[in-house]
Amino acid sequence: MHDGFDVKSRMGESAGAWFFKVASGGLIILVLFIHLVINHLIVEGGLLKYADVVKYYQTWIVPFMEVFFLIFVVSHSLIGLRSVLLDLHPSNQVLRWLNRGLVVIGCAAIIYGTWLVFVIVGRG
Amino acid sequence: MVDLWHVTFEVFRQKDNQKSHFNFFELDINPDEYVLDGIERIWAFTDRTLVFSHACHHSTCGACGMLVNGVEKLTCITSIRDVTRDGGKIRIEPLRNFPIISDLSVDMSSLYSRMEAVGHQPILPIQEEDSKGKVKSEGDLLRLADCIECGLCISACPIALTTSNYIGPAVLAGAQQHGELTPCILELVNSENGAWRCHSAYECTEVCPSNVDPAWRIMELRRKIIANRFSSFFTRK
Amino acid sequence: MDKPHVIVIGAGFTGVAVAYDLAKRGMDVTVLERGPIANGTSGRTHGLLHSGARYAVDDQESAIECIDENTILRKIAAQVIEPNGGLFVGIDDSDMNYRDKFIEGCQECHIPLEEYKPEIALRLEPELTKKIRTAILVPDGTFDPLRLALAFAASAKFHGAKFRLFCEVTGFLFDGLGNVTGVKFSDRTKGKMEELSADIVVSATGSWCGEVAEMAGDPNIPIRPTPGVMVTYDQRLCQRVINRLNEPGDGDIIVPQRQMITVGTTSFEADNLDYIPVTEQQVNLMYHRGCELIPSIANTRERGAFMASRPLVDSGLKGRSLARTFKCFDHKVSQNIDGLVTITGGKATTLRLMAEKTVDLVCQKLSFPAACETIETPLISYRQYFSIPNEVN
Amino acid sequence: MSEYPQQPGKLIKWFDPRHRSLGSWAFILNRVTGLGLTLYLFLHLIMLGQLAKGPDAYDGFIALVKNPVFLVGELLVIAAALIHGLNGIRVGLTSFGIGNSKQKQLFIILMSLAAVAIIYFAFRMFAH
Repeated sequence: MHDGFDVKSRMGESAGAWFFKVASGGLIILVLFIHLVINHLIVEGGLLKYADVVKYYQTWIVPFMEVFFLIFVVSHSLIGLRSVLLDLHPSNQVLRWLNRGLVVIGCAAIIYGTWLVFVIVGRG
Repeated sequence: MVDLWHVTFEVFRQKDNQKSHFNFFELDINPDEYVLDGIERIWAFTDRTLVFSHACHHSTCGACGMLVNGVEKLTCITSIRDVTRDGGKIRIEPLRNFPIISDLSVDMSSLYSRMEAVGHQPILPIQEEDSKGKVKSEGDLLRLADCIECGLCISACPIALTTSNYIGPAVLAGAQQHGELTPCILELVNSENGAWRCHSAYECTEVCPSNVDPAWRIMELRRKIIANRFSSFFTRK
Repeated sequence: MDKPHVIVIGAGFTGVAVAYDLAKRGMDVTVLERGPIANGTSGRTHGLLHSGARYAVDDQESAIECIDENTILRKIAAQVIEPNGGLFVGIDDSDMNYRDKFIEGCQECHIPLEEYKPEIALRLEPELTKKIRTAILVPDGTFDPLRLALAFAASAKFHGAKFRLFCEVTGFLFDGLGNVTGVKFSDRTKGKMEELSADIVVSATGSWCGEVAEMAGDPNIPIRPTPGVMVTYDQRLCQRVINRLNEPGDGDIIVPQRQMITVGTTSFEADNLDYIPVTEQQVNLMYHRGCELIPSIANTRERGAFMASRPLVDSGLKGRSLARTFKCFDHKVSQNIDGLVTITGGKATTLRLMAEKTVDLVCQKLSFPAACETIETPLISYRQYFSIPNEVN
Repeated sequence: MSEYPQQPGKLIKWFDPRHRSLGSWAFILNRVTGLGLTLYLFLHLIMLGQLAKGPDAYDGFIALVKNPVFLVGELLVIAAALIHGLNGIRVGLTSFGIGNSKQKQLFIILMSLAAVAIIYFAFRMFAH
């Protein structure tokens, strides 16, 4: 480490991940804003009853929006979590498992969430 | 004659990897003198074993960076009046995030080697772009670059706290200043340990004593890398 | 024959240049420095690369050395030099009376010059005082003090020299006859004493060379340390060095560097060289003298004030009349102490030449036939000082 | 000479704002809220699983979260989202070269917005 270089290439922080993080961050803000407007300003009292939720999901655009939102939120949060963990400088082996683990968790969360959306839509 | 201030210097000491401790030195000193002058007085009159780095005493060499009351300062231009009061104390520690040679002196080899690798230009045309816009052109005159390789930004950076592999604000700023993204430089700054590690704490710009504005340069560098990646993506094949 | 081992005491300008020259000629070199590189007088210069014009009237020997070395340094150390030239600015009658002598002196010392009318000078340097009556351009320049020393040190390391920083020489080793055979020093980073023997020891300790020579038993080095103050302001108000066209005096020079300017300097004598305080009175003097040349200094913030102690060789005169040239002492000649050479005096601009003459003497004493080769080869990057490993023996 | 002092164990110092400037507060807040929101996201997904179990389970659950303890929790989530999101705007803008020299002012303005919004939500929630 005398010369202070470490350029072994590994799947660490990269331009792509960073760009995606910023872009998804922007989209989340946008969708969250729409979500807040609908939930708290248009629907009086908020979506707190099961029946309200199901009814809300019958508008065709809502399930799509919710799924996209889910994808962006999950990937944004996991890429962010990974950034924090990368700052602890994990070894190559730990990083390999970390990458796999995060991909698995992310995919699982997205599949589970999508399934949930379709279940609710189906109850309509 | 100016009134002298009575100031206690709390100085970090460490020799040969032994356990570190603080020494207290009480000085009657003109508050318009600089912190480095106080340290040099301690060495000259009280404790000849004190190790500290310094050279130019006017902020052009970057050797005398230390933590003064916890904040990164170029001690040669930090006046005692600005960091304490009469009867007060000044806590002096070596820069963070560098290996300690002894006492207040740290080893900045990695910074210098990295600056070399990204091709930071020590001398450049007077017309040079900085965060406040271009300075007006002056024919073919040259001047010394702003970055004095003092390492304050690396000491202040929260990312450099946990990993020595992050190449650091000064070096990324150096790559931006170099201008051209050669394949070697690109590999360094576009790597895991390069420009994407920055988390916008702006501490580098906060402590920079020499008009470099490293945070701005890191953002510029990112823009340049993204542009470079886009163009190479479309020109490939 | 084995390579002779030479110890250089001091890693200021002279020390690093001597180390570079010795190593390049093939000798085994160890540099001992009590602090970091260039922490004494060398670091604390305003960084003026003299064209020699400042001395062209009073001290032509120095002036010629300066212009020759100036030309060489621009080639071998371009990495740390702002090569923008300097103006000698005449403001009042006394300055204008000095003008003819000055031009004549520069011509005798083959210093190239070009005279500008006030309006042209003001176009080049708009911040100059409007009272300007003439301006003469000479090849002055600015260098970065630490990085100039590092560039020489890096090149010395490249040729095998070893640097031991924070190692303070506390005494000498002698053979039975009073001749120097090595040094005793304390490693301040470890708090340990060590000894190191050498075929020859070169003391490149500048203002401190009197104290060092005394440790070896020679109390008679005619050195007169002469400190001067410099004040730095927070804006680059000129692109070229600005000199007052007159006899050398207090605060007659403004040196630009990065985004700052430094006004210097004064000249007095001091007792304790390890710490010389800056007084408010001297800072004010620099401010007023600086404002005479560049009035807008009044609108800039003072960034720092510092003091450096020039090592002037005593020739019986006082203050600024002391010769600015350097001198190399062989202690065998003066006190019959063999094995020790002292180099002192001179200026930053002439560091390479000082090293050349010193190493010539070392080679002659050791009967080591090697010629100086430091004129042609550019120095390696100053940053290499940190990447070339330093095997400590 | 000693080794490089950086160690993963120093991560606690990420969250130490002493002697640091405003930018570090942004960094700390972003990190804390980001980690907090990630945790919440996954808890939230699991909780929403109640929806799949039908109306009774879900409405019962909603009744549970109406109690003050959960309301405070919910307010924290809203606060974290506001802080992270608004600070994210600052990070995004400066990353594309906009407002780097004004990042402190930007941070103060955005955080003031966040504070106002948090107070508004707090009133709304506890007024019911």
